[in-house]
Amino acid sequence: MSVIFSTMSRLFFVLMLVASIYMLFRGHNEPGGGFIGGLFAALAFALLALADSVAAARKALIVHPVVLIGCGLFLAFLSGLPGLFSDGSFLTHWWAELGSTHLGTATIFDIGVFMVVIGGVLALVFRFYEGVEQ
Amino acid sequence: MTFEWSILIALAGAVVARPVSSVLGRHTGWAISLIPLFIFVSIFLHVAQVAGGEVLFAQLSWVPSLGVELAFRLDGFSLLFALLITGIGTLVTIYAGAYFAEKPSGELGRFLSLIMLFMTAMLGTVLSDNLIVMFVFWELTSLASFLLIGFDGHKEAARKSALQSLIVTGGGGLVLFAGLVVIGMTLGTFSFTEVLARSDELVASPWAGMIAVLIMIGAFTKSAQFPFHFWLPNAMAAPTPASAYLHSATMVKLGVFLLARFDAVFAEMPAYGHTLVVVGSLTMIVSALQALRAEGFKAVLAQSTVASLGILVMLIGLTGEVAAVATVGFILAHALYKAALFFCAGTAIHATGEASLGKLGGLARFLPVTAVAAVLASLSMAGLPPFVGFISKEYLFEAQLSSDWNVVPVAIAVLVNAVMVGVAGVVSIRPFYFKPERVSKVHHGETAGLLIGPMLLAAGGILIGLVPAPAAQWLIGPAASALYGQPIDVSFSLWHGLTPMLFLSALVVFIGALIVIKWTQIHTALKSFDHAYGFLGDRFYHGALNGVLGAARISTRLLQNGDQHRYTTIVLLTVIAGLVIAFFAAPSGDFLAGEGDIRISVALVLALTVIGAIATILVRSLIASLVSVGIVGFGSAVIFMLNGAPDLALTQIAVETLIVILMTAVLLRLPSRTRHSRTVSERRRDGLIAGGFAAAMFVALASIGVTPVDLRLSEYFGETSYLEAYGRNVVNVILVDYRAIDTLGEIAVVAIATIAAWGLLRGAIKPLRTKE
Amino acid sequence: MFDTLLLWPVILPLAGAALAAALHAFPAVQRQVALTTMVLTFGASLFLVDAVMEGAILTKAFGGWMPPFGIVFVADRFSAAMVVISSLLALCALVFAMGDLRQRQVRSGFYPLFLGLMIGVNGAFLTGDIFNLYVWFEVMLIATLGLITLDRTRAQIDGAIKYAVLNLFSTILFLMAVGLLYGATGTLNMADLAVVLPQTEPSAALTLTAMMFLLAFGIKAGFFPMFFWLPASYHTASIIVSAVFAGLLTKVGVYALFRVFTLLFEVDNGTLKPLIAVIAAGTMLFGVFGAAIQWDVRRILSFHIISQIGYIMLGLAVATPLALAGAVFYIIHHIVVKANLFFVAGAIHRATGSFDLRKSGGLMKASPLLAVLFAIPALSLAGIPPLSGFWAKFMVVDASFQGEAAWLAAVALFVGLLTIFSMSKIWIEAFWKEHPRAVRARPVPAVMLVPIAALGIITLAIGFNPEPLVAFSNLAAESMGDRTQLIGAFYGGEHTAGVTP
Amino acid sequence: MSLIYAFAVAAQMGAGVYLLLSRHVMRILFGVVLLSTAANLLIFVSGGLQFTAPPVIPQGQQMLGEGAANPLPQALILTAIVIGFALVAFAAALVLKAYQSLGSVFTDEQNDAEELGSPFAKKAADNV
Repeated sequence: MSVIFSTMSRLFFVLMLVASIYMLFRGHNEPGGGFIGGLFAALAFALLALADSVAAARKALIVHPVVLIGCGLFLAFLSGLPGLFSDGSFLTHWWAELGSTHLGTATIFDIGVFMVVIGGVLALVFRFYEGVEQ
Repeated sequence: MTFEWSILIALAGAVVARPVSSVLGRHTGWAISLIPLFIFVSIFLHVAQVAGGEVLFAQLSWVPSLGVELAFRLDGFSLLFALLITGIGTLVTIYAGAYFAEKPSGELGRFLSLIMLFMTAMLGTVLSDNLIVMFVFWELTSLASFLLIGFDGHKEAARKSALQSLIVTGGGGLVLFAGLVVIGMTLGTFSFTEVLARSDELVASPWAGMIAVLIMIGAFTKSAQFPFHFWLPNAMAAPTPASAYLHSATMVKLGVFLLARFDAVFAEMPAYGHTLVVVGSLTMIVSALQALRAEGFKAVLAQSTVASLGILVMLIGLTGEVAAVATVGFILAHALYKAALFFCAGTAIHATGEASLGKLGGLARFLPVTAVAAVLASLSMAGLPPFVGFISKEYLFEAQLSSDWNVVPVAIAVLVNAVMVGVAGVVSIRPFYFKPERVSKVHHGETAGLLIGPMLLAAGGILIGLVPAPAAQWLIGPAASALYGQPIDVSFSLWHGLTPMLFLSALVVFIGALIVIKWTQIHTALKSFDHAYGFLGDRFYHGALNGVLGAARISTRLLQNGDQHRYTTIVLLTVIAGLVIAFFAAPSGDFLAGEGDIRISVALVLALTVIGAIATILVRSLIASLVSVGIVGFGSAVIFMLNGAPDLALTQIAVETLIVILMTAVLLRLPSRTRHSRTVSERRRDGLIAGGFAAAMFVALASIGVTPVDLRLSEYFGETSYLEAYGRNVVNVILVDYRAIDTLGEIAVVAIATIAAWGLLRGAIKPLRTKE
Repeated sequence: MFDTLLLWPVILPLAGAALAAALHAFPAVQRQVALTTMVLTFGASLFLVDAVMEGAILTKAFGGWMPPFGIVFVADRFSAAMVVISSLLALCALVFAMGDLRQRQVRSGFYPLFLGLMIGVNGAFLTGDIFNLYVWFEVMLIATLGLITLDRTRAQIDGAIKYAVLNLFSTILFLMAVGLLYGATGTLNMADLAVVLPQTEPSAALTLTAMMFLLAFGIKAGFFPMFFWLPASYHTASIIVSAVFAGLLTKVGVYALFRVFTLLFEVDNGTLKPLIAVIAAGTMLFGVFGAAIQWDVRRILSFHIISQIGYIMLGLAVATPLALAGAVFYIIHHIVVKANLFFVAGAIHRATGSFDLRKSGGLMKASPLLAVLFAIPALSLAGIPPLSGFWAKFMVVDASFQGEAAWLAAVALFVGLLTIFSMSKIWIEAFWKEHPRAVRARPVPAVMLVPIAALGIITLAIGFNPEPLVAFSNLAAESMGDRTQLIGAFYGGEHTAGVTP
Repeated sequence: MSLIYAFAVAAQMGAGVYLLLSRHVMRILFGVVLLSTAANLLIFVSGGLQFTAPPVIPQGQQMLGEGAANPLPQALILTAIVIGFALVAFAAALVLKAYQSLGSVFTDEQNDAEELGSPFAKKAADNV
């Protein structure tokens, strides 16, 4: 049973990751966004941790969660910098029009949020479930 | 060079003393003494000017925003004090150099540095014209005194006495400070000269009584007046040069200085003078009794110092120009002989290592010059002709007899002065000439440094007594005039004719001689009343201190008792009390919102959340509690969904899930069985508190619905969200654009919280096996 | 770039914290990052003070959205002074940390947490938006909790729980107040609120909201009787952390109170004023009572924070311009002095091996330099003239008398006496008394003495030449009391962002 | 309707406060969770609930139409939810750690902070 569960969880893991990225990018126009997307992704890893082991989930994440948090926060900070040059104001977003969609630094900001949430939630889940073995 | 620089020079002395001592070693005392000597001379150069009726001023800007200027004033009275401070200061530094000869030079350096710091403070206090500046220096004298009393900090007695003097004089200083601030508030100025000029205005103000009381209390603590008299004898824990300087000749006279200064201001307020006479007399009686039963050499001197301060305070309380002359004359005479006697006592104690008078005797063999100086100084103290002490005592009685007081103060003065005569005899004749068998050898003899001070001071006493005219004309006259406010022609002379004063003096000497002879008997007799003396000593101080500390202990024990439940309870009670106060202070009117349509679905979900919330309280199992918390969370997610907030609903669900996941991990590790952590009555009380808080929040929220929300912010967001920020989801646009910095802060919180948790749980979690 | 000045004190620590977290595996680099960040932050804050010195009020809208729609940062003299003093203190703490920080503390995340604290502190000083203020409060709170438990000792864990419970409640109360305020006015920008609130119909909700702000900030600031979390936790943290806490945290609560109750609500409305006066007196008195009986240096100092908060609140209770100026002066003085005393306590611990006065002693002979370095802030705290504490006390006492609150002045002076008592107690026990076990004092690294000396010099400078700071405080209080000036500044340099339709 | 909301929010807060007063750290934590949920709901209610359409600009339109819910409180609550979650998560970690190092889940049995340097202790506690 645990094999099936484990396999299923890996499938869910991939699906949820895809869904999380979808949530992240549609957030500007539909309900969603970096935070919810990040939570979805984190839940994906958490599922892996609960179903398999914390070690496996950490391996799947590749980077250290705290490093991910730091990078995400830094990315969010960076996304605010362009505004200083155009407008003298932090977090004034730059936009580029690609067809009908607008891509801008706001998206980068949201990605930063996304990363912080993944890293943060995973740091918590890993720590809380470390040593809890089935 | 103008006079105000002397303060800075003294301060420079304080700074260099320590380094100099490491170069010059034992000779540091001589070297440093040049600084006060220089100041003495430079101030002395102003004597003629000041005696001519001139008042010198100097002013520098300091804190104009607060009305505090570095203003200084040199008149006859401050000149006399400045000369005493620097003159005796010179002798003290020399004496200290010899006194510390066997100690490490660093210790001497530290001591001299403190002495110079003290001199700075004293000069500043007497020269300041700005009341706040005066207070600055005033507190510095307390601090220097603290440091000097505790100079031998490894001795417990020294530490205790130092603390006591700091508390009493520092506390008095704060009272004085209040008085000064009120003066500034009443007159709009801190300049003493201006206060003096507008004294009628001050006395007429409603604050006048309070100001007088505050200033008197401040001065009484400093000058060791009853009931603050106890700290001064205890201050004798200081090294003797410090005792001679601070606790007899100069610092303790600051209170007198201040009272005398303000005597002119409060001339129109008779109660001021009357209080001084009463307090001064009380102090005299108490300290005279204490002097008779004191044992230590320095202790006897200290008690007599307190008595002298009482005499001075009483003199200030008397009106008339004779009283002014008597005050000034006694300040001068007392400074000369008391400092000399302390020097002699220091030499005797230093030489023998023995501080109790009863164990000293026949020291004249080993310390002949000191013995002579002691006798000379004590003759002046006893008020015998031809010493300056005699003249000042004559003036004292004249001032008393010419005042409108009845016979009681005179009788007190006679008795106290008789005790002073007795003390004078006891401290000079007994240790140096009586019972030669008691001391057979001494550790140290006399050195030049130990002799210069007492000899010069004792000689000064007899010199002024024999040739009083110059001192009267140049020092006492100007000083008394400055006090009195009008020029006084002082006829300071030894022989006034066969006056009542002379008769009183003779009476004093007669009784005093009896006391000298019967000293031991009186001493023993008084000793048997020890328990009664507790009330005259520092029992009052200890009672007050222990009372305050006891109150502090009780209050802290009650408040900060370590029980989180108590903390939360008190905070919540405070919050509820605050909200109740606010509620009753609020304008009356509609505060309950009118009803809208009731949406059944929403109402049902709300009811579910309420049930969930109540369930968290009622269920005992933590898991069940967690589930109930989850119900509330998911319930509010549904509420969000039903009111057009899908983002919120999604987030709330995700967060609630995560919270449940995390808390489950915690619950897995906690003991599953749990007890009631509160007693029944506690739970009942907590229920009331919770109900009170809920009621307050209900009122707040219900009254908010009265006015519809102003939607101009949201309208703007709705209008610009797509056109300027290119987003259709207005909530998300607010999060990443309009209020992106909020979100940045929010992810910072997430980042920091998780980093903190990561560190907190690092490597310490014990493995835990759950059932399959 | 000059008009972006007031962003840097917040976003520099933010970038620094992010980098320090990303460099999780490289402690040495983290230290460089932190030091660089704080040097830059301090530099930026100096420029900021310079820019507002002449009375200009700087504002900066994030994202270019004009107020009241976007979030605006604002710096007047008061906030700029707070930023510069807190950045300086943080820099001092980092220098002190070079001699006192242990490797495992770095591994627990000291640098990101510390920089995170500075984000929150500076953000709270600079923001002009009430909800944004809440966010910075939370940043501060969580960083604080992380820093308390840095060593994970039993006492720290226990202290952190006590800290967390009351402070979480306080922020929730704050959040509720913000929600109610939004409901009543429909706006969050403080200048906009200052415009809207006087025109809003007074209601029970608004009065309750004002009270909730007072209570929520009161818990943060350590008011009587809500200060329990402070003495329960401050003494458990490592000394670098305690020093920064002592200097900054309660002051942020006080700062927020001053802002809210000068800009949004009136103190002078009959109910609040006597209430704040009673709270101020109780805070002074019971704080110093707690201190008077303690034996642990850190506990003595912690309780003194509370009593000093009482002095500062006295300024708000009297609420005259002079009183507010006194409070501003007091806050600045207190940050410098109290943090310094904690640093000295760290040095005493290093030298004698104990924070407990019953177990230390003999420092007078062993380290005269330390005696001098202790004496400066201690005497200043005790209000001994002419050090900075004297002028602070002078201003608030003077203001109390003039504001017809003589009884408050009396309490203040009595508390001053007990302050003298407990400072002399430290002096007597740690310096004069001989060490009970005759242990030789250990040397204190010079790098720990540098910040102590630096802060001591500032104390002396303020003490001997108080006029600049007094004048500055007067002006700061003046512009704090003048709503129109601030409102004008918010709407003066507005400009819309992005593309116009 | 708003009275019902007010009642529900107040009831949640009352329960939260009651739990906050407990001596069991986990129950205190539950209290904090309840209080912050209630606080979010409070913002939601005081931000006005007249309209119930999600504040999303439909395709083809350039502005938010009539009947959309007030977006600002939603954004505020979102921020507050996330912040509240972070704090609660840390607090949970603290509870876990506290149980492991102090050996108790009851605050009246956790006295290490107050005992450190306590003036009431007979013997000064060592600094650990």
